[in-house]
Amino acid sequence: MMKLEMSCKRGMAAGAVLALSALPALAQAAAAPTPVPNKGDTTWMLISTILVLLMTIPGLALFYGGLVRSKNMLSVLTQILATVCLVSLLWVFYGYSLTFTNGGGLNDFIGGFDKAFLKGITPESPAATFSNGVVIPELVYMAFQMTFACITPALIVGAFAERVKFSAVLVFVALWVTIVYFPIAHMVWYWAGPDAIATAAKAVAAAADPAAKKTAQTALDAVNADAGMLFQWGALDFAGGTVVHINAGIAGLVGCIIIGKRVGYGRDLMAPHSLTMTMIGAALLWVGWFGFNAGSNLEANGTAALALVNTFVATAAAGFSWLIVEWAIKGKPSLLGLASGVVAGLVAVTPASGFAGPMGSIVLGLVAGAVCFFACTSLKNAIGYDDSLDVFGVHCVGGILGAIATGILVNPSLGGVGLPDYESKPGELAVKAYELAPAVIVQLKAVAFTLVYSGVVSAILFKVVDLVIGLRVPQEQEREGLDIASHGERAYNS
Amino acid sequence: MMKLEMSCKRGMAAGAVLALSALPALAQAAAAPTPVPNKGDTTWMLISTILVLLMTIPGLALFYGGLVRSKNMLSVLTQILATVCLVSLLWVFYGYSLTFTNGGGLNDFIGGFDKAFLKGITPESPAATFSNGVVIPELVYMAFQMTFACITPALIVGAFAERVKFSAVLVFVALWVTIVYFPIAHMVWYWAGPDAIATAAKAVAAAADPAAKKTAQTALDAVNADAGMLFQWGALDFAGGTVVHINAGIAGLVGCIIIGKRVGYGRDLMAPHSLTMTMIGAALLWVGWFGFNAGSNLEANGTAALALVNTFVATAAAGFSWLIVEWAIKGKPSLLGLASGVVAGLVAVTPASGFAGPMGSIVLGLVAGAVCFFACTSLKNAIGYDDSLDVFGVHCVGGILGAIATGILVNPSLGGVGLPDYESKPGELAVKAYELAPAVIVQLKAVAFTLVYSGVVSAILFKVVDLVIGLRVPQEQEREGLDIASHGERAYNS
Amino acid sequence: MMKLEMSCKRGMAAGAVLALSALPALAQAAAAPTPVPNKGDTTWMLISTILVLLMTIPGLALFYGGLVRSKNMLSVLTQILATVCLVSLLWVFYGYSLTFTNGGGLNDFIGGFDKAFLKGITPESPAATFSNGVVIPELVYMAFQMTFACITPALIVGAFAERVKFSAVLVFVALWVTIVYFPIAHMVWYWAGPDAIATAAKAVAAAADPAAKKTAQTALDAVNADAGMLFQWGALDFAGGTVVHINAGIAGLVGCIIIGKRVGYGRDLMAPHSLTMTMIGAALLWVGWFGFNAGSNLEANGTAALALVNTFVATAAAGFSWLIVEWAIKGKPSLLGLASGVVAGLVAVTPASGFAGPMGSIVLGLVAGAVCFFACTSLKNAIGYDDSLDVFGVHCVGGILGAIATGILVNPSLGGVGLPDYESKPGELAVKAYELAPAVIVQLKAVAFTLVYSGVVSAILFKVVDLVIGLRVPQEQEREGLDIASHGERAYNS
Amino acid sequence: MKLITAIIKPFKLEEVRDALTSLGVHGMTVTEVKGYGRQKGHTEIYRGAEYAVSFLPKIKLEVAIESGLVDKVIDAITQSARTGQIGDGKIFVQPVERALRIRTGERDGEAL
Amino acid sequence: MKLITAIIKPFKLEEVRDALTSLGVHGMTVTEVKGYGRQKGHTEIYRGAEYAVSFLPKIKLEVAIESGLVDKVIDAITQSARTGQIGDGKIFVQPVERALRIRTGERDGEAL
Amino acid sequence: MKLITAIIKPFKLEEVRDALTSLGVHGMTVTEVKGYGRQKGHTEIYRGAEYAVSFLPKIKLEVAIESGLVDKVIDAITQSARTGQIGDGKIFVQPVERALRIRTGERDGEAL
Ligand SMILES: Nc1ncnc2c1ncn2[C@@H]1O[C@H](COP(=O)(O)OP(=O)(O)O)[C@@H](O)[C@H]1O
Ligand SMILES: Nc1ncnc2c1ncn2[C@@H]1O[C@H](COP(=O)(O)OP(=O)(O)O)[C@@H](O)[C@H]1O
Ligand SMILES: Nc1ncnc2c1ncn2[C@@H]1O[C@H](COP(=O)(O)OP(=O)(O)O)[C@@H](O)[C@H]1O
Repeated sequence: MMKLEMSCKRGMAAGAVLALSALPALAQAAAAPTPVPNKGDTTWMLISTILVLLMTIPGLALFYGGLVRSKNMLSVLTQILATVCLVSLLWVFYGYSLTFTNGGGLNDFIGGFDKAFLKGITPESPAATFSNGVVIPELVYMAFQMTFACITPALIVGAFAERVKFSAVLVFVALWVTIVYFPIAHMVWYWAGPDAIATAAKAVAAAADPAAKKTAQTALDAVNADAGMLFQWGALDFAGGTVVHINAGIAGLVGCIIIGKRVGYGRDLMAPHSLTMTMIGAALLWVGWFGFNAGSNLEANGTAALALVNTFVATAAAGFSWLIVEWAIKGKPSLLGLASGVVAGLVAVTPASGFAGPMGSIVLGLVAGAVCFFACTSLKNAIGYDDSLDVFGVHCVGGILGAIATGILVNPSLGGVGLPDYESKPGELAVKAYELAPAVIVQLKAVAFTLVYSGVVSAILFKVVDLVIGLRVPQEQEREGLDIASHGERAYNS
Repeated sequence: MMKLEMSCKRGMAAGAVLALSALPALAQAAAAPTPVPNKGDTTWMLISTILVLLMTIPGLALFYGGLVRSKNMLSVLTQILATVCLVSLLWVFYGYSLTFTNGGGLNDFIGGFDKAFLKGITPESPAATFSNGVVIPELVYMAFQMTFACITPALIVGAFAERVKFSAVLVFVALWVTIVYFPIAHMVWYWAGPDAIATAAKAVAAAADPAAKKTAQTALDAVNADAGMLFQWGALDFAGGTVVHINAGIAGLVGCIIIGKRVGYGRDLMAPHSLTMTMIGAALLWVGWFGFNAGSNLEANGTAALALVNTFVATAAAGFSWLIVEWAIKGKPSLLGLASGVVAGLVAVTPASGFAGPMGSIVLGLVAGAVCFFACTSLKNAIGYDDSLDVFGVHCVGGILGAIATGILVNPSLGGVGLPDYESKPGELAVKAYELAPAVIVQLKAVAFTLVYSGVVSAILFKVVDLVIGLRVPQEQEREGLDIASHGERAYNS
Repeated sequence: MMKLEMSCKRGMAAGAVLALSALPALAQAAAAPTPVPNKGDTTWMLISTILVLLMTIPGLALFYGGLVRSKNMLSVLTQILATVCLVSLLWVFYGYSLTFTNGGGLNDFIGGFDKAFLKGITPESPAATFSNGVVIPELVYMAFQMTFACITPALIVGAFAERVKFSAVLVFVALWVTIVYFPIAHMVWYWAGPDAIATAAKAVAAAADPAAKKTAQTALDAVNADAGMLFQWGALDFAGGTVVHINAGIAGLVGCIIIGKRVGYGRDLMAPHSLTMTMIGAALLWVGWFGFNAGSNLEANGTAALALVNTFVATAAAGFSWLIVEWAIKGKPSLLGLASGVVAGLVAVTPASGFAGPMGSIVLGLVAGAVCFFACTSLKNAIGYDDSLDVFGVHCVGGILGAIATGILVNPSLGGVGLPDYESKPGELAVKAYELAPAVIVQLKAVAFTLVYSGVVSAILFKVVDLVIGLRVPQEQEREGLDIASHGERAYNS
Repeated sequence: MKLITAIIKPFKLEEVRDALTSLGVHGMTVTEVKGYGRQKGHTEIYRGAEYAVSFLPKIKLEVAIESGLVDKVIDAITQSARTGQIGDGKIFVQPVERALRIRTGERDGEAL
Repeated sequence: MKLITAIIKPFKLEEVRDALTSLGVHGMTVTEVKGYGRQKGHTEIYRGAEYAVSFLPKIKLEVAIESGLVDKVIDAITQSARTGQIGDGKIFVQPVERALRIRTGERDGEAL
Repeated sequence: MKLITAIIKPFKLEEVRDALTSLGVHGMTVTEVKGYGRQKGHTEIYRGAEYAVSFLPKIKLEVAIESGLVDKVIDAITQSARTGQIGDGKIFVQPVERALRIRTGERDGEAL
């Protein structure tokens, strides 16, 4: 009765550029008045972009940096800051285009070069959101997505911190975003947008005779097919559980196994050199993650508020859960545990943040805190890999958990917002009927695909880089510390 | 003549959910078109929520953490981060409901359980602001208020830092928010909202015959009575001087007296382990406090800008004032003094931020810097309590000063915006006539009530926690430092 | 064809208050409906203001503080925080008025005292933007500009860090903003706003007879003359390359030469005490700089998004460029180099951020990284001044480069947005024809004027302060460190 | 002359200094060290790793004195630094052949 | 009694401690120091400035022992601390005249 | 052999090292210490509390040398470390019975 605002629902991910030009056949049909960006939305997306950068630098850099020994502090900071610089350039050169344009025959897997070097994008270009008739400036959409491309490879470097060669990191990151990140992001997040679907669906409804109906239906099918493969499967990933966290987490695991354990691992005390920095980092990750998750709504409405609330409470629940479990098992509740739980909660709620309800998110957080605790302690010790900063245990494990939970918690009867249906009632943002099994199965498929694709391709890339320039510094340099050996400076002087 | 925008005026505090459902008799009268949130407002409230979290973590955590000895750094960080996690969960479970719903017979003091576990709140639910016809998504209002509930108990822990037991903090915080914070916030901030009042007032004006007039008047009275006790008194508190700062400050004083002085207090050098961290914390408090104060306007308009300006200049004045007074009296201007003055200014301007003019705020800041300087030095030394991080001297003293000053500075002839009058000209946001004595007296009453209620109940809670689990760690653990003794880690390693 | 939004074009700088009252002859002509601020714009400007504060404290404070020896850490933090407090007060007292009102006979150089103590500014007062018919609350415009006035003198103190007397800094800053910053900001940024020009230009077009035409033309000339001198020249400075960076950079150079080298310069190891802090500072500078640059658009539209994108990619390019050049020349890529490049890129793109296209910005960034690298190493060592934190090498050199490049990159054929033309088609935000030589020459003139004016006046001010209170602490205090000697505290204790 | 080296618990430093001052010993040099001995350290927990921290923070105090003062100084330190609990530390006495005050060039007894 | 002072490379500490423990030496004191010697340091680069860092991080280990143990202790340290590369460090032996355990007042041999 | 221990003002370290190097002494070990003596410290102010800081930062320099060099080394240190102001520090000379270079096993004179 008191319905003040249409909430935005969506199938997958984080938006689509108005892609009409790619489908000229439909252009004349789009006779609807061209939408103008709402300045509230534009502001929200500008800020969300800024928040995701904040989350990476200094957020992630400090979270990671605090955990290494002081002799390697600068190496971690440099790797992350340099990754941001490098990837943002690659993104505007060809990454955005490969991710968010139609790739022709390869469109299931990857886009094309139509927008390479941001060709044709002006301050007036619009990008679609998940609501019909709502657009934002394409430049801010491009920038928002750029920050995702920057943070994902930066997450990986934590897995082999304290021993990797700096030049190897740069080369690996450039290759990895090109061959792994851009394709996966395209497969999961590229689509034609709600207005294109609505226009085509309305044409179907309006078609008078069977022949016209058929033509219109073909056009609608073409619009629906103008999307990445995982999007077409119907997998749900609100803000990047698959694209960002599982993707980076599995690459990290593969990397740390290939590069080998740190000298002295298991024998020397490798205590975090500054848990203060780690705490600052965790807090800024939390703060910035609101841009990541609620910004992924692309619009400043009630659903953005929901995503913000979910990102708050799931995180709180996971932090608390890790703290309590550790207290029970190890005897003491540590700040590192609490902070790790916070990050685990943020990761787990990422794919669910715009789909689940707050109570569902809390349950997800509670589970994530406990599961990631065991992944980073028992599991890691049992298997025996040296994932320096637990990229796998937190991001991959938390990401998988969140991806699967999203399929469950989207259920309206569990407080979720339901699956969007852009076609049945074009332009009205209706909700589909929910069924548990198919919803969960498609999530599992998406997880499995990402694990295999990213795992295998990353392994190949690591091997190639190792052969060509070497992944690891000499042992003596590792002992001296990467700061002096690789960068010629020390983090702290008197 | 050039009146571009209605500025928002308001009686007290930080907003009200559209509470019509609680007053079914009025529901049919509300035939006005249901307002839709403006996306600019929604964005502003999303950001303000994020800013208040930033202010708490890492802001407050670093401000406090830098002031303790390094052996207790992590204990402070953990207490604050865990408080945020714990209270945000309690808030969505029952805190929001107890604070912002009608509590039936107990409504003067506390709300009910209608919205426990956020029952019935969807992305479409609206919440009232202080302007007629302006709403925001209830979820973001709920989240914004959640951050206030999180930071308030976190302020308290500074009073007994370096000696308190971690489990005792958790239990005390859970009890305190439930029995002290939620009731006080309800008493000060719960009301029916401007539209409910306007509708009822218009009905009174429209009533044709005396009988109808009487019925309508009764209905208006009911709307006015649908508010917390201090709100009904008419006390002014724009962003939480009473609810947050006096409330936390007095609880801190009581706590540090009950728990006793630190081992070695007055003999050992207890110099701040990192004033760098304290400075970062103070700066982030300032940055985040704009969300706290200007966000409390609930709307992105000229009054929000006014609150931002006041929060800027009062703070600058207070920082400068403390610096100069300390320079004159102690011979040297310290960074700790400057930073403390900044925080004192932020505290003092909080209740006044949307009511005073910039020049009034500057005067308030100048006074606050000097007064809090004496409270934290002469007064503390004279009385002899060990309030580790001066929670009382800054938050309680600054809060009282600000609360009283608000009653004075709201006066339009001193540059203030005047007292709002929602009834006389319904929907037009008129300003009442101002009289000094009643305005100040109601502020004093609100201050006194809060001091007594929070002081007494907090004392009881501390005693109970002390009896049941003990407030303080053993002396040997205190000497070793809480980081190792309670959390099994050290903040800094090499 | 798909033009969803008018992008904002503008001649120079950062906006103008609706200055009609200063030109009463025109007041009646302004019969157009008074515009109302869009809440999305208001939110964006609130945030931008907050971001610029974040960039200063803790951003700049940490970037600088990390670079000094630990014994001088607090002195740097105190100087910057105190500068913010002091200048924000001077700004509301008379700075805003001197900068953004008509100065009568002196208007080419400086404004007047009409708005001293913010006289007449209410939450309803509007300020012009660069788009016709778009206004924002004057209070937020005033606050946004205040943060620029605060950061500019704070930049200077880096040049003579580790040896300057604290009282001298305070006195110098107060004098410098009054005699250098306010005039330069007035000369570059004060104008009548687009609506005043459009109204006057329309009157010219509408004038029926030659006499009326002449009167109307005189009125239009008066509106155009109601601007600062450099604005009238037509120099381009989107967000403060001239006003902020060149201005501060040259003052810093003059200051460090007058004050002399640090004791032990060139002999003792003066390694940065915490590159971690420097990195946090650089990251927060980047994050906050989006408010600085994209906020200078005064509106949340596609041009703001463009400025954000330029600020992202130019910075990334410059960071990368410094890193690579240093790697090639010194043999190791340092974090300090990368972070310095980031700051150099931010500086260089500042004047160009709303005028250039992304690819032009990247080229600018690549050049800036390399040029500033040489300025801070070879040039500094060759000339032999002791600019402790390279204020000249980064801010002045980067600022000059950016100012000149802006004249080139604004060219639409290089991807720029073109020069705005408010008169030819009033209210339609048309673009002028571009010619290289005049565009670059006016930039050079503006640079030269600023270098000379700021350089000479700053030199005089330094000499005066030196004579009256002394610029430098005694050598023994310098050896002991300013923290203990001047502020009576140490940054770090155990 | 003798050099007395005492390893003590950090929080005992002020007391020991006071005790020495009251004996007329006005100079000493203090170093933050880590000690390994019978006193057991705590365990630290970091994600998967648990470390038994065996080196504990101690203060090393060095005082050069005239030989005649040795017993008094040892007594003063012992009494002021003792808590009676394991880890209280040790005192060592070593010979010093010469001493010199850099500022004045004074030697031996006068240098202390 | 003797005081054995060894200057070693930091990452060798655990090995040396283990070697000493297996000799029955259960107490020692460790200090973070900087050493200057033949080992060349690295160069650090900060903007315009390049510094040859000549003081390198080392660990100083002090162990008071009964005179009879000197040779064994020297051997144990030498073997466990040696990498064969320049900068491995030194061992010095000095006389100790008296020793005392603060907690108990035990003296000399019993104090160690 | 002797061990020369000098307590000096921190900013004098480079000068002292240069003076020693020019005597042919190429090895030394340096520790950051805090000294207590006649030199008065500053006062620190933290909110309500004022502390007279009595321990001041000093550098402790340890050099093992052949006995014959003692006078020269003492002179070199005295001259390079002196400012003439209170707090310049002390020099102590102690006997060293044996010395050993860990890398090579060289002994005594050859080990220095
Ligand atoms: N043989 C030794 N040589 C040098 N230092 C020692 C020796 N034994 C003990 N210490 C120092 O004395 C400290 C206290 O010794 P410990 O055995 O723990 O307790 P207690 O002094 O009560 O016997 C140690 O932490 C170590 O610094
Ligand atoms: N004469 C000395 N006195 C005191 N310490 C010394 C002396 N010579 C060397 N050292 C210490 O021994 C360390 C190692 O010496 P160095 O000459 O670099 O290599 P090596 O031990 O292989 O000869 C130095 O860093 C220093 O701490
Ligand atoms: N008796 C002592 N034993 C050990 N160190 C001492 C002794 N007396 C002084 N020192 C050290 O020498 C330093 C300088 O001594 P001080 O009395 O301040 O000045 P001065 O050397 O000019 O007499 C002290 O800070 C302390 O480190």
